[in-house]
Amino acid sequence: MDSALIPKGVKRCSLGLFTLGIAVAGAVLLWGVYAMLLCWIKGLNQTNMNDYYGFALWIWADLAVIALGGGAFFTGFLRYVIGKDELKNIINYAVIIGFICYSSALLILAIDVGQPLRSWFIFWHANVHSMLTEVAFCLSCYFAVLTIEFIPLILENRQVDKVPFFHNLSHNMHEVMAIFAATGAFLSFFHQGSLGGVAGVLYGRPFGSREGLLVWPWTFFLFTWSAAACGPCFTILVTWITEKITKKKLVKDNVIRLLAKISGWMLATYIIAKIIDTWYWATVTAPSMGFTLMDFYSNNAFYGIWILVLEIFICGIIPALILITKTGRNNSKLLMTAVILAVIGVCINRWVMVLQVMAMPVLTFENWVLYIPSWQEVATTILPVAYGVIVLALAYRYLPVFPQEKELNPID
Amino acid sequence: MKKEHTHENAKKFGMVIDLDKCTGCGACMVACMAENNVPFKKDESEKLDSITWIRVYKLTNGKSFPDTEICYLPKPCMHCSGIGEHGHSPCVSVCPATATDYDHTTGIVSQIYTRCFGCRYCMAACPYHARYFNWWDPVWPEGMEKSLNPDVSPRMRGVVEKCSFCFHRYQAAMDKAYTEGRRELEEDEYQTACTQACPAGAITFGDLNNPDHKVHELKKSPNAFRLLERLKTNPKVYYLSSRDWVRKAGDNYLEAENKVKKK
Amino acid sequence: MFPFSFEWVWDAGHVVFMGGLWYALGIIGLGMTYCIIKAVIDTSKGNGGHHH
Amino acid sequence: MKLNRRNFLSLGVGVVAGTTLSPLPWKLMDDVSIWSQNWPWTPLPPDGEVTFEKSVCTLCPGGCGITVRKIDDRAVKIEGIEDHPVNDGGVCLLGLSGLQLLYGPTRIKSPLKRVGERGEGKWQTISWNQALTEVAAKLGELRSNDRSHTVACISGSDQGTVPGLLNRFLAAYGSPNYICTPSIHDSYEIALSLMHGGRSSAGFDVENTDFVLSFGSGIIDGWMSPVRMIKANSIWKNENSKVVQIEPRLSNTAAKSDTWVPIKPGTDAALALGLAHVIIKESLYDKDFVENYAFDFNAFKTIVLESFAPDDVAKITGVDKKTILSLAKQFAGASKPLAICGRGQGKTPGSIDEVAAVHALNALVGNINKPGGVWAVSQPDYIKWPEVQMDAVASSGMKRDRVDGAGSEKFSNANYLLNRWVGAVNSSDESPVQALFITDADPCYTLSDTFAVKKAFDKIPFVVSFSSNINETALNADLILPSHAFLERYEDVPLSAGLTKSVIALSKPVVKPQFNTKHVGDAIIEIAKKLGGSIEEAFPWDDYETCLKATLGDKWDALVENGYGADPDFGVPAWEGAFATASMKFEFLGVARVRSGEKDVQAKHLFTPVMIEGNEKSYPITLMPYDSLRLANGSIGDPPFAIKTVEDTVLKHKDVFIEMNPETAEAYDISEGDYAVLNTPKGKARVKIHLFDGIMPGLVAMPTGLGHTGPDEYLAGKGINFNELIGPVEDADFGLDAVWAIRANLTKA
Repeated sequence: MDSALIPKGVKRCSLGLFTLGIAVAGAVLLWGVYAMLLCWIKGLNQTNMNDYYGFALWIWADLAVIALGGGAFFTGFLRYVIGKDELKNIINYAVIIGFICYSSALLILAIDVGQPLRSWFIFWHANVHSMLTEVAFCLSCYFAVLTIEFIPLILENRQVDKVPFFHNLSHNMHEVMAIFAATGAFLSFFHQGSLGGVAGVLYGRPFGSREGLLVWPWTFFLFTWSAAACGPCFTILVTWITEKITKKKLVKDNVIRLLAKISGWMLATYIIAKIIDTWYWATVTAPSMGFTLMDFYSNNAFYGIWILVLEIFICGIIPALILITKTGRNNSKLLMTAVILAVIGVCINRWVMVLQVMAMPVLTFENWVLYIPSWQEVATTILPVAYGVIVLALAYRYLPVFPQEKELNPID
Repeated sequence: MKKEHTHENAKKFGMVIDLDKCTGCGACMVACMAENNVPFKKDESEKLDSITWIRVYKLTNGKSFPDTEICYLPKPCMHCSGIGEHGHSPCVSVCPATATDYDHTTGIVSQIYTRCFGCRYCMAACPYHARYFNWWDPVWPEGMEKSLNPDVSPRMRGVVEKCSFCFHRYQAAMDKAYTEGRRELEEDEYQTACTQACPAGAITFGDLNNPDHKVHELKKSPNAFRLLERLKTNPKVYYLSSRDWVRKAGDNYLEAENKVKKK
Repeated sequence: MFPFSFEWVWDAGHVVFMGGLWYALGIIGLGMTYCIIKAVIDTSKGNGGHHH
Repeated sequence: MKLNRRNFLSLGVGVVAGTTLSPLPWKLMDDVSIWSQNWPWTPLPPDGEVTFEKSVCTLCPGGCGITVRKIDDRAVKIEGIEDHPVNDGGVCLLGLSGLQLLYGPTRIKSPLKRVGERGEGKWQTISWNQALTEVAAKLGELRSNDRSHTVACISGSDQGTVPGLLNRFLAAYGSPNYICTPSIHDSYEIALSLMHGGRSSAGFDVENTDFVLSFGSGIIDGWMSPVRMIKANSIWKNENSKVVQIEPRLSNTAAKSDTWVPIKPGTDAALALGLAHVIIKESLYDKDFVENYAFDFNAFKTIVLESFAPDDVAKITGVDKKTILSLAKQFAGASKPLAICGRGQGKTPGSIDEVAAVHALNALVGNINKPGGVWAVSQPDYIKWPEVQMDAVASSGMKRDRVDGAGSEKFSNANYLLNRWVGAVNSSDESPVQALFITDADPCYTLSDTFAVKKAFDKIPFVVSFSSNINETALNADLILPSHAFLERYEDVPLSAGLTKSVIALSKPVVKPQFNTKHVGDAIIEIAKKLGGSIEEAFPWDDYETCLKATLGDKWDALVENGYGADPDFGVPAWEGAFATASMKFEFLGVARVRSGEKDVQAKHLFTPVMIEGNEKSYPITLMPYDSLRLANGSIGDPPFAIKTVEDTVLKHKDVFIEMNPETAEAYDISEGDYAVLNTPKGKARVKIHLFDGIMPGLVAMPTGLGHTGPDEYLAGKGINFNELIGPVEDADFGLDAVWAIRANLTKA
């Protein structure tokens, strides 16, 4: 029925099956939308956040999706600025994933603030000393860039492409895409960093506080670095999942392995920097404020030292080692293990930099605070996942996302 | 942010709270609520979302019966000056929309409710938990809104609020002084609601820069300390206690330093 | 975003920040304008529609 | 088709681009943000002219001077009057939240007549005329049946014109049953009458003492006049005066004291006598006083030396001998030592032995009627009304015995015995009280064993409350004739809560009455007029205000101006002429002699331990109440602001915490925050556990002031009313309620 919209030379599942899949994701999406409306109409009392836990699940989700969406900027940077040409075979998907991640982040932020109708004050009354201002500006600018990067792909839809103006526009945008990508990389470098700065500049919160370079704490650079390292892993992971669902090979192994190799080296260097940062913080910064490392990892199981071990060793060093070795990369099981660990690792890092910062008491007469998100928070956090699934499904079905698909899956 | 950076006449309003005198009676909390139209809910026992601009903490020395000791510690906003008195308090520097600001003429950290869009970054930044979010619409039972003070606007849902050192009282006192042709205030012309109400007289409020004000001397007491001085937030609320363990509870110390801070 | 707010006072931070911001916005804006105008011209010349 | 789609697409793009570039979205964005800053459901208080009105806070007996800030006709803030003899600018948190009582939902807005069952809360609004007519009809009926003496009145006070009018009404009507709610003042009054002679109340010159020996008095927890005491506490810190707090729990007072002496609960009198032993034995007492102004020092000395040696006292009290010796020496060595008692806020009369023993310490050091000491303050007598002309019914009614037995041969020293009154109603087939008026009191909440109190109420056919705010007693009434709230009415308030000055304060209508209420004084005068005859004649005033102005005479103008008037010449007589006992001297054994039946006074007459209810086997732990300023436990419940200040280790949602020593908790295998069921001989409650090192092992403590069934959702249903778990323990010789704790058992829930 929709065959006129499907790219030429590829095969797609029946519209019925597709609709069913979309319906399932749509149901989840509606649940999230309902929770979102509750938060907007009734206010943030719908969450389990409180005055001690002002930043919670959502801010973690924001940081996490942006880190994971980092595949877009870094792949774009490698493809357009460094000139890794093979990556053109995965860049489209990386851009779509990035677009989903960033639009989700903006949506979550719009739910997370107490006065969403006034959220534009962040632009109008900007305090340039605030990391959040930097985040807001770079995030929205970079989202514009991602949209610009996504548009030509949409315009390449079989039917849209028939319109001469759109065809020309798409063509022209491809021509100057390197400039957009470079600008995007510049913006992305800053906002990934400023997200790291969000916790790093909190000099009243010893867990988050990290000294750094000029106005930027070390977490600024660590966040950018880790997003560049783990974002592409997420792109690989989503591509792999897509391949499993569609039961097709969509991207050639050499492309994946190239991206994995670069990620591996990024991760390896990042994790060294992270260890140094942690070491310095644990031995210099924290003691100057009267804390020992173990003060931050209470005997409370939820915030135990295990989380540091998990983040740095299991989800940092191990995937890095796998990815930088040829044997590791070439073994698809090991590769995927490393990719998944890296994705978990960056999520844990963002988790710790948000939630542990909040949970940890600073005044000596206060206690650790535990927080369990309300269903509304969970639903609105899952909402972007459902939304992402739908966008990916639509894009895959109707747009020429994977240039190698035809070659890898010839139709008789 | 940096207007009127003239330090000559700059005031630095601050508080000295004598914990030896504080009885934990709670009058400061209610005086503040009544003065500043602080809202209340039907259940306020969930202290993590209960708005109390000044909150009295109960500290114990952790010893068992009968060596136990208690000390009450009222905690308003510390109106941190930040490193080098630059006004980069933990919260002001992070607010993305300039909804909270450091007034260099008074040293007071303000909060503009109509500008705040509720991102709560300032709350994450404040180690004192002196900032409170309006998770709910404020609701006054029918008739009780008559007791609202017109000098302080009630806050809407979704914004952050905190102790303002009763800044509206400063404005009112300044207005009065100006109409009388004066440019300076007497010490007792501007006092916060909590200071005024405290039955114990435990709170002293004034200009820390002014040698004629009581706080100027009191803050130099060997018993004086501030909360979390090591974080370099540079608070303007000082505490006095003759007890070592109380002074020590003001900050974090490593085991090795356990010999009590300088006196 | 714009120095309209009453409390706005320029300092080095503003210059750097706003400089970077407007630079990026400028590139994005100019780039898109270029693409759209060129597409309009191309279309009016009768190009496009099918593979060329 | 193709053309259409193309047009459609172009149109869509055009519309989007056009709208975006137009000012519309930007204008809308601006408008919605402005709307969000002015939400119509967030109130914006109107501004207006600022005025200040001076008055007095009557929410507790403390009598703080207040100045109310008004904006036009709205009261917006209560502040303290600077230089006021009681509070000098300070106010407590209850006073500060007074406007929430004035304007809040707990106000009774018009006369109400019960339509449902008692306590069900179903009311019908009626007119004042109907309400007063119904009262008059009921009273007329009782009187015509010669049962005028079955009318009773429970009041929070017997000082000032309003209690005066009530008392006068009962006298003219023919009933002796005017009863005040109990407190430590009752015990002090009796002790002073027996030791000093005459009728006086105890004044404590706390501002000038340099050593305070407090037997469990919650000095800064609301004892006597809360703000004054907190101020005194600060004076002590400034002057380096010493405070010793003797009680088994680390109360706020104990925490602020210089020395906390934990003691086995209920043994305070023994400790006081032990200190007396040391003071006498070491000859540290004031010889001038003892030799020249005391009557029975030698008899006292003999008993004390014989029976209260430090070793014995240490065994009884758990306070070690060294401490006893040191305390006695410190006390006697101070220049202006002051010994006080009255547990917590002194809401229960308590053991009179304790008052006698503690007061004997003051006598030993001669710190009586002197700066820094205890003063016997005579009650103000500015009310000069003509004698009531009683008719025959009234005269015969007034000759009847009081229901509570106060003033009878057995309890000749007592003025009021509300605990006995409850017992008397409950133990008779037909209630000896057929009509009851309640003002300024909430006995259904504040009396111990509230179940018994409510049972007594159930037996009384006609209950009338004058309360301006809903409380437990009003909920159990048949008629409510709401009085103006404290900021809406004139009333003289003679201050007596331990003050050493003669101060009359004037409560003023700071705002006009907000609802259809009537001053209780006016209600009485109107009822009297409806009853006619000699009753009407006893009330020659048109209304209450006329009566008040006439009564205060030339004091009126100054009172209106300042809110209070202090008698500058007020003082108490020096030792010479201070005592009105039979011996005209101070009598150490005045109380003990009543106990001994005027026979041989023995040690047991000086210290008869008050046995608390429950046997040790089935109830192994002791449950005691503790008072806090943050939890009003009198006839007024906590307003929303006040309850907001209650810590989450005292109240969490609907659950109250009991304090328990970790050692006790270990024995019960209980941890912080656990639920437990507390059983006492009187009641049962589900509570949460708060571990507190500052409480003696084996003891648990529960806050008073919670467990209200009303008046609003801000207070109702939170925690447990301690009075439901405890019952009165009557002092056999004096009739007062001497209870201080009850035994309990605990099971983990």
